[in-house]
Amino acid sequence: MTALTPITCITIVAESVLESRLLGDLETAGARGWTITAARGHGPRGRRVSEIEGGNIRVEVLVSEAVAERIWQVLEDKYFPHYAIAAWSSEVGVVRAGRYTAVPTE
Amino acid sequence: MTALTPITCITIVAESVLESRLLGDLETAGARGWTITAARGHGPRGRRVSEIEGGNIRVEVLVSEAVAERIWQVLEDKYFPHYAIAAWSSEVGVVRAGRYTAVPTE
Amino acid sequence: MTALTPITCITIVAESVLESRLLGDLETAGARGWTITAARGHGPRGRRVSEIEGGNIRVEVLVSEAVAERIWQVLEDKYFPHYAIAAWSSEVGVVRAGRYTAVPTE
Amino acid sequence: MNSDVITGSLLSVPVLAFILGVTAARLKADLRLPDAVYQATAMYLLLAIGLKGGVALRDADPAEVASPIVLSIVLGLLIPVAAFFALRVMTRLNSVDRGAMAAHYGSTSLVTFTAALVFLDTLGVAYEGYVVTLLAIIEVPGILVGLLLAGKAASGAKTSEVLREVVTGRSVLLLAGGVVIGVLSGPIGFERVEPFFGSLFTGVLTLFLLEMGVLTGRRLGDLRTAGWGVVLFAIVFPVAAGAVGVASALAIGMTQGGSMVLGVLCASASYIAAPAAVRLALPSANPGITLTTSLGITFPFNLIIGIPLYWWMAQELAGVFT
Amino acid sequence: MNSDVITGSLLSVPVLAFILGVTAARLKADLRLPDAVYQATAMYLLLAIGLKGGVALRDADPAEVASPIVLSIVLGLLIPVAAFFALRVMTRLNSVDRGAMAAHYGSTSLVTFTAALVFLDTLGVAYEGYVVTLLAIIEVPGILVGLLLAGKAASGAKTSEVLREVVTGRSVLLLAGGVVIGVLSGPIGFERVEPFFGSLFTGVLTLFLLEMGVLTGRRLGDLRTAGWGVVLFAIVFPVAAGAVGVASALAIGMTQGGSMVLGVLCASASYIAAPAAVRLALPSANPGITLTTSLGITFPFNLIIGIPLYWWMAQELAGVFT
Amino acid sequence: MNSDVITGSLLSVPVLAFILGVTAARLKADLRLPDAVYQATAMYLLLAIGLKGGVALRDADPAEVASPIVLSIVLGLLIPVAAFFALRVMTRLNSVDRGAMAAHYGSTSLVTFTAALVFLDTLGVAYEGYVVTLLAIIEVPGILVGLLLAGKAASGAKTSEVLREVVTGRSVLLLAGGVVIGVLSGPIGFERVEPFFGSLFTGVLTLFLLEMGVLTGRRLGDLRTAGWGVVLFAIVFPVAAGAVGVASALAIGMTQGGSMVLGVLCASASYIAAPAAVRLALPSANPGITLTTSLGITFPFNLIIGIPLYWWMAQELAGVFT
Ligand SMILES: Nc1ncnc2c1ncn2[C@@H]1O[C@H](COP(=O)(O)O)[C@@H](O)[C@H]1O
Ligand SMILES: Nc1ncnc2c1ncn2[C@@H]1O[C@H](COP(=O)(O)O)[C@@H](O)[C@H]1O
Ligand SMILES: Nc1ncnc2c1ncn2[C@@H]1O[C@H](COP(=O)(O)O)[C@@H](O)[C@H]1O
Ligand code: NA
Ligand code: NA
Ligand code: NA
Repeated sequence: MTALTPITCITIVAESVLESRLLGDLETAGARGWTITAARGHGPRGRRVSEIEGGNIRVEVLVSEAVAERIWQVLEDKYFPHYAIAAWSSEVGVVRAGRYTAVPTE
Repeated sequence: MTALTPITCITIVAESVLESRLLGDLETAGARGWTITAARGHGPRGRRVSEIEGGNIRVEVLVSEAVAERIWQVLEDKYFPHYAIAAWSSEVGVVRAGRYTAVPTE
Repeated sequence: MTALTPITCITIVAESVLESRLLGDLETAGARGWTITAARGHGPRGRRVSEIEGGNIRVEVLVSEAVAERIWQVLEDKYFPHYAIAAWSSEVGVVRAGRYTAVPTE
Repeated sequence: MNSDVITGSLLSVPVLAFILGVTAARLKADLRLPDAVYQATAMYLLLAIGLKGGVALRDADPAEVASPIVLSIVLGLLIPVAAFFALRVMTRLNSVDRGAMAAHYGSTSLVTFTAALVFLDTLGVAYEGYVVTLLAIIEVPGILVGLLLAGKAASGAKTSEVLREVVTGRSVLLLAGGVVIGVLSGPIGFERVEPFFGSLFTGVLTLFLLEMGVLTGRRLGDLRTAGWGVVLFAIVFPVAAGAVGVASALAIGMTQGGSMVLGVLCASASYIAAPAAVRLALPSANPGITLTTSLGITFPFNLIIGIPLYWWMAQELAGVFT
Repeated sequence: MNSDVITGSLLSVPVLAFILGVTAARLKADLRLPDAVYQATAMYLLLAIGLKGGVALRDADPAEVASPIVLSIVLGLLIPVAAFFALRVMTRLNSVDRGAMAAHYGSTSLVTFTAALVFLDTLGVAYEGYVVTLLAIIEVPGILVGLLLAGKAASGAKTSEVLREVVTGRSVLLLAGGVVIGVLSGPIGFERVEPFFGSLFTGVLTLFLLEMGVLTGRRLGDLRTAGWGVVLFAIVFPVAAGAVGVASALAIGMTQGGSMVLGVLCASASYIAAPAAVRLALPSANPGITLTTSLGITFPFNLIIGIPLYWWMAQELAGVFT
Repeated sequence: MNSDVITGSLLSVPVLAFILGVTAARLKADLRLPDAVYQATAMYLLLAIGLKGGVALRDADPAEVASPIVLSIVLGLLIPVAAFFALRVMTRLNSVDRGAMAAHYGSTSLVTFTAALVFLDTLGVAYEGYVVTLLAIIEVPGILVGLLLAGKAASGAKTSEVLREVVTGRSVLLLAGGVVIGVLSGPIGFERVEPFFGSLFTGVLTLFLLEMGVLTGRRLGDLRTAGWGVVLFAIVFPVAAGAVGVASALAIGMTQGGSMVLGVLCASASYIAAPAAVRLALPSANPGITLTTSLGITFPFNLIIGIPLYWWMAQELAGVFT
């Protein structure tokens, strides 16, 4: 039976103009990898400039609890007040957890 | 420590011809936003008309429990019997839960 | 109140050259369906050949616990040692669980 | 029938690309265009056909256009009814599936139409410029009649909703929009975009047919499951509808070229607009059957055999009506 | 103003495609190009304009080019300042929103510029080949001045970071790269790619304007919320800036055609580079207002009325400066 | 070597676009085509080359074609073996990495081949139409030999599976399909699609090379890690293989143009078919090394220096063989 280690997966949906800034901030917060898909969407805040620039990006980032905490912090400080963003967190299981967690999770 | 509020995320994979109907029904059920990505897939039901029309859409919708219940209801009534659809629900955590829940989650 | 059956959702992000092999292995492991989206990403292992061939694929596959176990096994045996791959598992709820579980889940 | 004509059609680059696509699909190789490019190619073809049709329509005498338009509406209403009842005789399909089929065969196929124009252009045969208008007209009623014939479509979308989707759908808007633009800008305006919308046309069609070939090839495997009656219908009905189209067009005085084109409009089955509309309105219809026949049988049949056949009909029948 | 000129512009295929796009958007129909194709089309237009400009620039006398370049920089710095203060008088927008607007109106619109060249080509009017260089130059300073005028942009990206993004952004690199390639390869090198980058140009622009029409059409619904002052600004300011551009270009001895083009550069508002930069640097600015005015009002105004208007200005004012 | 020839090649629009792409990548700017458009562009190039080759092949004497085909198979089998052993001497790579490299250098590069044809067309030099057939032939064996040389590829895909993927892969099918279509439809059939598959060719190649430039530019940063032996190999080996190709082609009586093309086929390294096949079959090979050398060194070397060099060789050596 494969033993899965619990780890946090944060999903962030953001205007695509933010891509390079957001990825930079994720890296600074300690994320060691991410997966991006192109998305579009609708939210309570309504229309945005991204309609012209190519929609939203949907970023999934698997991180330790400590890094997750830092990511939420930076989202609250720099993104939520200004930008069209949705973000949610879920607990998932992985093998080789060390690949995703730069600083050990204890 | 950021406090995350638990909320329901329903993921629906459907033939892309259904897009406008499905989004209309999600809105009626009380969803205030959604995120769409283009997808393709394979399932037990097999080939569908969407092969010509552009594959599947994958819709993620964050909603309160009450709205989730209504969405499942409409899926069972109007979609599952007829269309190639897969849907699943998971518990995720968000900040600013009010953005996603039109009627408070009491 | 719709009764949801718990089921496992494994998400696999892999180089797109692996697509046909990976889907074949998922099928052999007992998966009856999957959903694919195009993705790109960054990880600790770094640059890969897929940059030329069209990025990553992100595969979601809903399966019974037994099949999930077999999928993890094949990932550990044939993929993790050699290829740029990330994979995680989460518990989700579905109706009509029988559609996703070829062999009953008991 | 002149054998040069058949060879010329069969060995044209677009038709050969179609056959390449079918072959690739049978080898399980992936020659599909990326979806975004496929969509853009379809938009290009619609707009280009509309534009050229509009430029030609500009010079047409309104009186001359009236009777072909009326004829197209009549045929667009009658052909699905004929298909619905022919299927009752030839197959054991239930009424929902027969309605779905009627919607497909009552509507028409842009690409078959396009290939017919390329065929006539290659032969240097003249035809009325306003045939594009007929394409736009004949596309819609067949779908509606088919849906109505299928009767109560439990839990599908409402017919009015579907009508709206079809009429404001891409195909109709781009075709009709192209026609209006062509009429307004005229030959001098068109000249500036001719290198794009004119010269490239056959080449873009080649790419499109490569893709259609792959889709057709994938459907071929489903033929076994369709049943012989359905397969027979997919060949016999187009020939009959094509003959009716050719003959009635000649009868109202259209040219041989134009009559052949109307024949093609009647003979060809929709595999883009109709499937989407039917899927929404008649979810219980089996797309396996309708797509396999329209895309897997009727489309290649018309492309390879039908087009020269309807042209032969037009030439032979022309004597009868003059 | 010669009415033929207006009709010729209004009834050109690209402008009519724009109107088709607006109409489709109002009917809630989806005529957008797939995103990948839209991006590729924009890259094509930028590279093609750059190439043609470079080939023309190759033969230009460096001395002759100097004063138009200086003039463009001066106008690129002054126009956003003028816009910022005009908005203070005409509207009740706060200074962040006014800075955002200044960045949009200080920069320029590739597609309006392109449509102006197509307009002149159709009339057979000559203009300086190096106007493309002016396009690349005028695109950047307006955005920076706008951001600076907005003042402290709390928690947005740093201005230097934004500057880097604009200067190494697609538009500037493709335009400038195209110009360099055109200069190096010259007319003989260009000849081999002319069927692609030359002949197809107006056709590709037609597709692009169809898409812009849809985007514009979607914005039209937001006009009500914008306020009358803003709407008025979006028409009056471009005309004034266009007149200044035309007059000053004539004053330094540019041709009538070239002066009209500089007028268009001044009059048009950015809806690609500026929105992205502003979004990053001034997150609290309301994109509803800036995009609605630049894309929903100024763009169609320039495309349909402005272009013939600035050409008329160039002809009328030419007498004054000679 | 005539300096005009070098300048003409270096300053051609496609090569300059490649350099623009490299520059953009070094500036960390994003000039990549959207993926869907890139894929479609590659499909277009393959089909267009196949078509033109097929039309030319139609008139070729079968006897005349036989010996070049045999020569290509022989070279396709020998070159990877030579590469494998040259790498043992020049580098410290393990046998799996050497097998991977052998597969890349044994196969060939469509775009380099294409650029060579454009180079010859610009000079007005004739070459055998069937060289495209040689391209399709030489693409496959090199990959297989490379995989076999690497020996036991623990836990990778089976060689037979990989062979199937390569043979029914896009490149081979589109090239071969294009050739067959070209042969069947002939010059008259091709004429109707010439504006698309012929005139646009160099322009589309320009866009494609812009993209390749970006990919190459990103690889340049990895050069440091590759080691000097590998870098040297990536330049010396192509020149040697190119010389062998040119000389042997002249020896069997091919034209100077055709011999230069065969030299290019031998000299160029695959960066599309081979990487995918190697990734599947030899997962433990380091794609950093193989892609960096084939795409980052050999490709630009051939594009800018190699092509005129092999042409010079063909002219110089022609005297020896006549
Ligand atoms: N309830 C929701 N469920 C899923 N995605 C959402 C939801 N609300 C917003 N989004 C996503 O977040 C983006 C920004 O939302 P907004 O800031 O409200 O415009 C939208 O375009 C959606 O993609
Ligand atoms: N077990 C599964 N896991 C993930 N996605 C699935 C699964 N089964 C079906 N799907 C998705 O649902 C779509 C419709 O399934 P079906 O109705 O069986 O054709 C497929 O195209 C897949 O994208
Ligand atoms: N921490 C992570 N979170 C999300 N996705 C990841 C993460 N690490 C790697 N990935 C994905 O897995 C792919 C392969 O990773 P790698 O093998 O490290 O190159 C990357 O391209 C990403 O799409
Ligand atoms: Na029909
Ligand atoms: Na301006
Ligand atoms: Na080689």
